[in-house]
Amino acid sequence: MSLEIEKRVLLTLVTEAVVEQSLLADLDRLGLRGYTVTNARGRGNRGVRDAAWDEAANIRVEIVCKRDLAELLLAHLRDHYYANYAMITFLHEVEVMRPEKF
Amino acid sequence: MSLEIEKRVLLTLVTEAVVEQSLLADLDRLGLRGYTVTNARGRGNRGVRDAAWDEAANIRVEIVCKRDLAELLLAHLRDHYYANYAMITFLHEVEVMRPEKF
Amino acid sequence: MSLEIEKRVLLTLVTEAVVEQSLLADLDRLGLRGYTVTNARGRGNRGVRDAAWDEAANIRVEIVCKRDLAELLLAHLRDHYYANYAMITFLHEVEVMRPEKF
Amino acid sequence: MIDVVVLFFLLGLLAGLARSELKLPPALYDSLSLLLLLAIGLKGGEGLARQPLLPLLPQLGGVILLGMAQTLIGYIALRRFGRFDRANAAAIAAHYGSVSVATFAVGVNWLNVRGIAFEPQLPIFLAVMEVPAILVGIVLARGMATKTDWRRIAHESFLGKGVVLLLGGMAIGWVAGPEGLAPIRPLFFDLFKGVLAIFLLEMGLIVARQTSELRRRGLFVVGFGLIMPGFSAILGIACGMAMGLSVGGLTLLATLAASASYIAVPATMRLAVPEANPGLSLAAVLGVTFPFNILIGIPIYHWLASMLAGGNS
Amino acid sequence: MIDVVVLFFLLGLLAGLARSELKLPPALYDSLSLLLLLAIGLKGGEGLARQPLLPLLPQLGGVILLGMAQTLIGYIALRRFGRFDRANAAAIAAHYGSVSVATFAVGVNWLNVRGIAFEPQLPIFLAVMEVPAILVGIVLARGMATKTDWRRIAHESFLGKGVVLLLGGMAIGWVAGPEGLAPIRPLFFDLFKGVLAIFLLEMGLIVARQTSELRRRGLFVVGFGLIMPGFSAILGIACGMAMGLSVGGLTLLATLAASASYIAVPATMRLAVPEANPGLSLAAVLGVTFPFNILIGIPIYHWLASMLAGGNS
Amino acid sequence: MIDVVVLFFLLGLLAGLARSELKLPPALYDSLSLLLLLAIGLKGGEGLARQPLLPLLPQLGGVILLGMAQTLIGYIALRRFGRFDRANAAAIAAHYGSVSVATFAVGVNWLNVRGIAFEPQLPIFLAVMEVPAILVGIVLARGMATKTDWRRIAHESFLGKGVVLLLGGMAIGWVAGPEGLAPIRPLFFDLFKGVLAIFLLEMGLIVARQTSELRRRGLFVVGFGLIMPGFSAILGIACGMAMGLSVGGLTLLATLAASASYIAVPATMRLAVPEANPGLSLAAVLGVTFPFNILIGIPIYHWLASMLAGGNS
Ligand SMILES: Nc1ncnc2c1ncn2[C@@H]1O[C@H](COP(=O)(O)O)[C@@H](O)[C@H]1O
Ligand SMILES: Nc1ncnc2c1ncn2[C@@H]1O[C@H](COP(=O)(O)O)[C@@H](O)[C@H]1O
Ligand SMILES: Nc1ncnc2c1ncn2[C@@H]1O[C@H](COP(=O)(O)O)[C@@H](O)[C@H]1O
Ligand code: NA
Ligand code: NA
Ligand code: NA
Repeated sequence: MSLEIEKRVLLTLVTEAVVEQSLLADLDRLGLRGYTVTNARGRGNRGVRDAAWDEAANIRVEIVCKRDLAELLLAHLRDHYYANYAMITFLHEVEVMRPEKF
Repeated sequence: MSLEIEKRVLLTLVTEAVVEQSLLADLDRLGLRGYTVTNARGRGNRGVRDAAWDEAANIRVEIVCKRDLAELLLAHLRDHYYANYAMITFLHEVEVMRPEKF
Repeated sequence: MSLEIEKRVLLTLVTEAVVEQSLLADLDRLGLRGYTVTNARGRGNRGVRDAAWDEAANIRVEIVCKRDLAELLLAHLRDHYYANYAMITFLHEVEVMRPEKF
Repeated sequence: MIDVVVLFFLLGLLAGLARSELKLPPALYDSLSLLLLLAIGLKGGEGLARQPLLPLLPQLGGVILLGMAQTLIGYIALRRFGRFDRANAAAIAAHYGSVSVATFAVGVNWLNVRGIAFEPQLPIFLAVMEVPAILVGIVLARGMATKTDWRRIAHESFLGKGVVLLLGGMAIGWVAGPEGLAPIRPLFFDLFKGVLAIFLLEMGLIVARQTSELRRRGLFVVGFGLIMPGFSAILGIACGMAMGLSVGGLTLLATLAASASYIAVPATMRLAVPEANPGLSLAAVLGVTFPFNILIGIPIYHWLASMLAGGNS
Repeated sequence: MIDVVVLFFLLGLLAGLARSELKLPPALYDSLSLLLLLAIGLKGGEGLARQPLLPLLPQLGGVILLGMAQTLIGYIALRRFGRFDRANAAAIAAHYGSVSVATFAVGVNWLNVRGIAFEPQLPIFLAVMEVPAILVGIVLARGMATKTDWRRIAHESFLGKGVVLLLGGMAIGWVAGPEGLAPIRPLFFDLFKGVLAIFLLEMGLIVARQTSELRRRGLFVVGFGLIMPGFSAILGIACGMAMGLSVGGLTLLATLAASASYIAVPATMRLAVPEANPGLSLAAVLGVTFPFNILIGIPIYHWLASMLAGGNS
Repeated sequence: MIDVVVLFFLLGLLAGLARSELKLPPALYDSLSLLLLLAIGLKGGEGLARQPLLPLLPQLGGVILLGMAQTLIGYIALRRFGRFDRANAAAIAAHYGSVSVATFAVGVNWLNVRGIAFEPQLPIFLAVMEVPAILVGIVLARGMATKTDWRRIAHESFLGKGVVLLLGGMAIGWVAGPEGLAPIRPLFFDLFKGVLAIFLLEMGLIVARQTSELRRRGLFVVGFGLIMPGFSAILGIACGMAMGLSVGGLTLLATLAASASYIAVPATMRLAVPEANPGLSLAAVLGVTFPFNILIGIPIYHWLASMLAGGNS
């Protein structure tokens, strides 16, 4: 069976739950079309964020897109979020069907 | 230290929460042995699905398996779900221990 | 635009929710610095774990780190958890910015 | 005067339309709906314990036919005047042939506040009317000789949360009787209206999110969402008069008929008729019919019932 | 007549066995158990405020020994007759040496409905009996000279949710007294039985999921799950008679002894004795002992207590 | 005697300090805070229905100025004596210029238990005082001519959960009046204190997690967290005396002034002044000021109010 498969990247970010709305609005303006969000908790340079209450909750955002867009989004995050918010980002290649969706 | 490591693929799908039971029962019949589900929300071609109530909630399903099975599952999803349900799928290679589990 | 990007691995584990505290304390001693946890459910060799109550809930732990550390953690999990707990682990390469974080 | 629980609905609606940050935790919404379903069931079962059950059987047959008739009529209207394709017409019609617990609860509250009695079997009607429209809808969309997985559908329908809690509560109320229920009265009965109030607050928020969808759908959907319940209410009153219900009972049966499902039916139709657009049904049901019923419909149905069956009560 | 809260358990059980879609949000389950624990504690503390505390110390020693003895006896029976390995025998025995809050609450309700009084220290017994069996179980599985992380175990046991809420509630009830508690009575006391009812609905659903596990485990597990509580109840009554408890108190202490933990013990044993199979213990505790106790056991224990200590009350 | 709801706070605090496993489901916390906000609003609206609204307008102006003045004074103190940078000083000051619903509820409870009346407009003050400090704080951090997204800030502030539920509840209470509210009284009014008790249990747990942060922050933060509320309370009493409030009203306005926000302000400031460290503000607000106010502050403010305005009441 042959599935038409193309390469995209999956960009994942973990950051503070309070910025969800404003972060997504930002990325929207840069051309983001689709994303998936899950609730998370964790630990990093800014200490333990265990989701016991809203201020200490994280979200995990996944974005499947072309590498160009991912780099654009990353540059924006670096310039506007890295310094002041608990955040990590990482990306890797994935294979997708229906490439027109991403 | 040497860890016996083998290659498998990780197939991820994000889709509507209402189909969870019936989707997993379907994939079961095709040979699915293990999976992991998390609750999610997001946006895509079918608009914002923000999990505010059951009809608008997403799930995120992860399946570690051999590439053959992944392609079989994908073909089934393409034929029976892509047209009518909010859904994305993507996959990539991962390294696993205990390959007999997957 | 040039983003300084380096390679790390993303180690993912899915296991029983009851071990969360003690597992993280263990990994901590081996040098774990950052991690992200989400709630999950699923199925595997040890049957269906559908999160209907605490005993049957899973967690999904993600760790971005150097391959050395990942292998150290994996060896520990193999020796102390694989036999007695519902657990899967897998890993793959990811690209990160700010490599000093991981 | 407008009932206080309806004021909570309006608060939610306004907050939603103003795009407020207000959100209720989904677990709260689920917990409240569980409480409402159980409370309605318990109350009904308690009442049933005082009367013979056998004479009810023909009434159950009556309301089942009522729901099926509504679905058929809705389907024909949608096909003929709305020019919907088969799947969408069938799906929307199934929503209107089935019933809404929240609307029923507001109706119960409306009658309680005004001290108007109604028959204890009404909650059974609520439970019984949830499912037939779903089955008719699926047959309309697919025909009889299909590969529809009827076992799964039956399971989803008859063992869904709503039916189980309503019938289960009724059974408990019937077995325990007024005395047996006394210890749990403070939770299930004294808090009922407060619980309904918060539930309607959330309903207001949910309804508010339908407006953008509604705007896209145009006038036909709005018209259908307003005319269909009026029509169904009259059918419901006729059906209730044939059963000899009191004015309170007629009002509630009219309310049931006029109400449209937004929980059980969407979930089942999504699986059984996936090519139907769920946004379409929900825009009509939640965006138009639900608010119409609880804000304006119920008093009208009561007025109609009093007119048509004044002698009965 | 069967208590109404137990009817809710049966509803949950039936719904679960019929594989209904009914599910309670986990947050509701957690909230209800928090309410139950606090309410039981408050009630007990309120009672304790009216009597000197010192004479209780020997009683606490007594129930601690009771729990340890049960664990040991259970272990021997499982090793000898069930041929379980050390880890599994110790883990199962620890469940039965410890106690179940839900069972206790059903017992309290059973006595309340029948107007039978019991001593206010019973909730302390509940809190005190949670932990000793865990420690004994670990020693049985591992021996004394092990690398068991006792600090972590102690922390998990003594600062677990159950113990903290029970003892905390008791302390608050003791300090505040009846007058101080008056303002919070509507939530903690008036709603108690309704809260218990919904909690048992969920318990019914949880119990229903144990059946497939049970079928795999065979007859010995079922037998143990039925005989062990009966045996423990007699031990509990003996222990209570030595303390001079009333019939109500004896019934509750027998219920406590007969009950088996399904929250604190599984969580702690999972970490301390990971090679024990948690499915085994839960099948026995939830699939057999819990339903047995709340459906049949409690009336039997009361009857036994009346027989054996009729003169006391 | 210490109020029973405060005992729940102490229980949570102790459990948290002892690193107990006790956790409340986040959905419960959200549900309780929704109930508290609505109940406070309903109560206030019910009271307002009995008096003309126009004379309140100058009072609203007064409390808005009060909140702004507090923010300014706090900012200056933090800059001059604490040597904080602009962003952090502004952010902390905004927390103290705004108000805390939980502290207000404890104050209301304190007065209720002692049978001391207060004016029905106090809940409006609560709603009105949430926002001005946020705006002043942002201007202090950024200056006027900035690229601050004022639309988004206004949206977040005026349509946040707290303001919507308080003002919404008030509107409903005002429209429905005592009779209209009667059916929902069991949920919103009878359970109020029990709900507050559980809410404070969770607050205790949250406060306990601030201690490690506090230790790192040193003495100035502790000092500021203690002195600022005392100072603000006096300002509040002065402001209230100018309005001619009763002793109960003065006590509550002092409590409002002394209280510091830990919900609305942190969320908004995180977006508007991201370079401010949220840990710093929360350590002061939750680690020092909140416990101080509910344990010691409120009685002191009442005593002050009685001294200064004894003649008024
Ligand atoms: N090495 C890591 N692996 C996985 N998740 C991490 C890692 N470091 C940080 N995180 C997540 O990212 C959040 C913010 O990280 P930080 O900005 O380092 O505090 C944390 O709360 C974790 O959820
Ligand atoms: N580009 C994307 N990246 C990540 N998640 C996506 C993307 N597009 C869609 N999704 C997720 O998949 C769900 C269904 O997508 P769709 O069918 O495009 O509406 C959405 O609700 C999102 O949760
Ligand atoms: N093949 C798989 N793909 C994805 N998740 C899996 C797979 N197998 C097991 N899991 C997850 O890992 C948990 C423990 O697996 P197990 O130890 O095999 O029972 C399961 O409950 C699932 O959540
Ligand atoms: Na209908
Ligand atoms: Na026991
Ligand atoms: Na203030």
